Amino acid sequence: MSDTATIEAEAEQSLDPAASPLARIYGEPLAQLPHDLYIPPDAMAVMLDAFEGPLDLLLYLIRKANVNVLDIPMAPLTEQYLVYVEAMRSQNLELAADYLVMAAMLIEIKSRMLLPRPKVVAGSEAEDPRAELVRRLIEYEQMKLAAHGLNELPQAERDFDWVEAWVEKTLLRRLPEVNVLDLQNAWSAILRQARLHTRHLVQREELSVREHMGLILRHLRGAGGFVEFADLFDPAQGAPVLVVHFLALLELAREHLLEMTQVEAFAPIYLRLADERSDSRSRPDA
Amino acid sequence: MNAATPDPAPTPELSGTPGELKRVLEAVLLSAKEPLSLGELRKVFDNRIAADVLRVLLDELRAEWDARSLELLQVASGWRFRTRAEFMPYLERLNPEKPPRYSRAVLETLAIIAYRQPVTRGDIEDIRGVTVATQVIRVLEERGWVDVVGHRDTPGRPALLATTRKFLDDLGLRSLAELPALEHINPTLDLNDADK
Amino acid sequence: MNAATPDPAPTPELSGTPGELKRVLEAVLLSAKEPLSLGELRKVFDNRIAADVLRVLLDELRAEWDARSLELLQVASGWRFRTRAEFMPYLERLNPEKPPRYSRAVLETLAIIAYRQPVTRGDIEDIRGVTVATQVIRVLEERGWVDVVGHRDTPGRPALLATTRKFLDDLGLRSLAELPALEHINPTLDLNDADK
Repeated sequence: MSDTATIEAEAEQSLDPAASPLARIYGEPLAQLPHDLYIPPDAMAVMLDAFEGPLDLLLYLIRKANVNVLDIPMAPLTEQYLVYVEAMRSQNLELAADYLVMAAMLIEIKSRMLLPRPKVVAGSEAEDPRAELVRRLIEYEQMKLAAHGLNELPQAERDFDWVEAWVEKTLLRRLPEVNVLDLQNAWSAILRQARLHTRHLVQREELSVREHMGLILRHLRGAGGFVEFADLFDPAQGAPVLVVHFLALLELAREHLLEMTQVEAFAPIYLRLADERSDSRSRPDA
Repeated sequence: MNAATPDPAPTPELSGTPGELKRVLEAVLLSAKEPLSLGELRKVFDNRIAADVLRVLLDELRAEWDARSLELLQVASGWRFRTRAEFMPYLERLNPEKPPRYSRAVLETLAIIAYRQPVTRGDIEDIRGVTVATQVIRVLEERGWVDVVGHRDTPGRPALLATTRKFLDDLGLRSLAELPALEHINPTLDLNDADK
Repeated sequence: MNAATPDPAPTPELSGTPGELKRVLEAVLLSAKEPLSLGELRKVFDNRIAADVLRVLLDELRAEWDARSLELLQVASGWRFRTRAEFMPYLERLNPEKPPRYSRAVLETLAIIAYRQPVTRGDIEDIRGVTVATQVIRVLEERGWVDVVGHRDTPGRPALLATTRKFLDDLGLRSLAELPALEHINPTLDLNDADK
């Protein structure tokens, strides 16, 4: 089935496009290709688009003839190939260059096959002159099919879109971070500054007293600015805390931030926020 | 492996259920790079869905996303999905930007309030030797780190400022006593304590 | 007694329920501009969620979206949401300009680079049997699917081309191993067809 008669018979058969199952291999344009050896000039544009190069054209011819790629009938193949190339050459010399190289290769293979096979060393096989051509055809066809396969994969922007919701940066209010070291540095900057102005004496104070001064003021404010002395103290907190708390109370009084009142000895002591005095009308009577 | 889709554009079913139409709206809005106007959204359906129907569908879609990670938003130029603000801190972790810094004025004011509380603005000005802008204190108040705990009984009754519990929490302190002791900063200021 | 200021960035709850964690993942994945790797997703949770836990959550999230307009996909560089192919016709109505359809020359060149990488332009020309136009390779480079990964140590030091991570991402692949298997070319071509 690989003789000249077969390949030409197959080529003849494929004249009828409807009967040719091979046309679909190459997609639409090839179905319209003229199958006789005369190719009208306006069909050339179609053909130039249809083939991706000499290997593609060769594959087409081989497939059209339905021959085993391992047993290519070189004579008819070369002949048909040259007809196509000749037709192309009349249209586009530059493109024909790749095809001409292949033509030369085909003719060379054909002629080598006509020559008597050289004697080979026993045990080794004689190299078929077509071997390299076959290898290239198979590799090319494989890549051609792979290209088709890649094209079938879903492709971003063609077959799907990536999702990207709108992120409004301003929704994120970034707050500066402060750590203890920052405070320390700020404080030492103040100290350096203060030493330049010796008028201001900055010295260490008992922190916890200061803290408790704030606590007492908050407590008073929460209670409407007026509490009984004993309510300020929670014995459960232990003596040191109570002492500091008491010191804070005295300090607040010294700074006129609160007033302590006692009607008579041993009567309850009341504490009042100094700045609440002016609002006393609005405060319910204690 | 995904099936190939050689047929690029099967005619979309336009007599779909409201649910199907909403899925289309969702897909289109989620992949759009810009807000889509009602007119553009109608084009998606070949103008075969009336604008008021579309508006109802959009409202329903918005309601469906109410408890989810994005919100469907109507802005000037149309509709678009936006990441909810509560998820922004997570996104932020992917592309951390340099956090902003407080100015020296803010930090020093904060340090004075922390170490010398309760203090008035006048006290702060005395210590820093410069006027303290209202803005500086407002920054600290808005942060929830500082508030007014009373008023000093002097002319003008100036507000007394102190740090809050949130300030301690945010700085990872249990109490003010855990602030660095001042003598560590400058031992010569308080030799007795430094000798300890 | 904290001052009542709106807290703009609550520290994210990391001991959240799986449902809460999935909402965070969803928000982050829906908003990302690129696929997110497992490592990046862990960063979102301050690395406090183990990778295998995250993988389970991602699988669950993917399942939740099964019947919806998007699908969560794992590609080479990570996870990302994409619209399902069936919604593409609607999306195309908004952007009438068709996405690029590549010529056979481009596709065959791409296939050779994908399956035989790294290759030089000369290698591609050997396989295809024709000169490869510079334009063909530039199309692939501009799409970000192909780039130069080195130079072969032969005269002229030709550039070695390989496919990129974006190529895998855009084709929905996790690795080159997921490329469609190469067809085994049967040397006896189409005997069945011939018999018919």
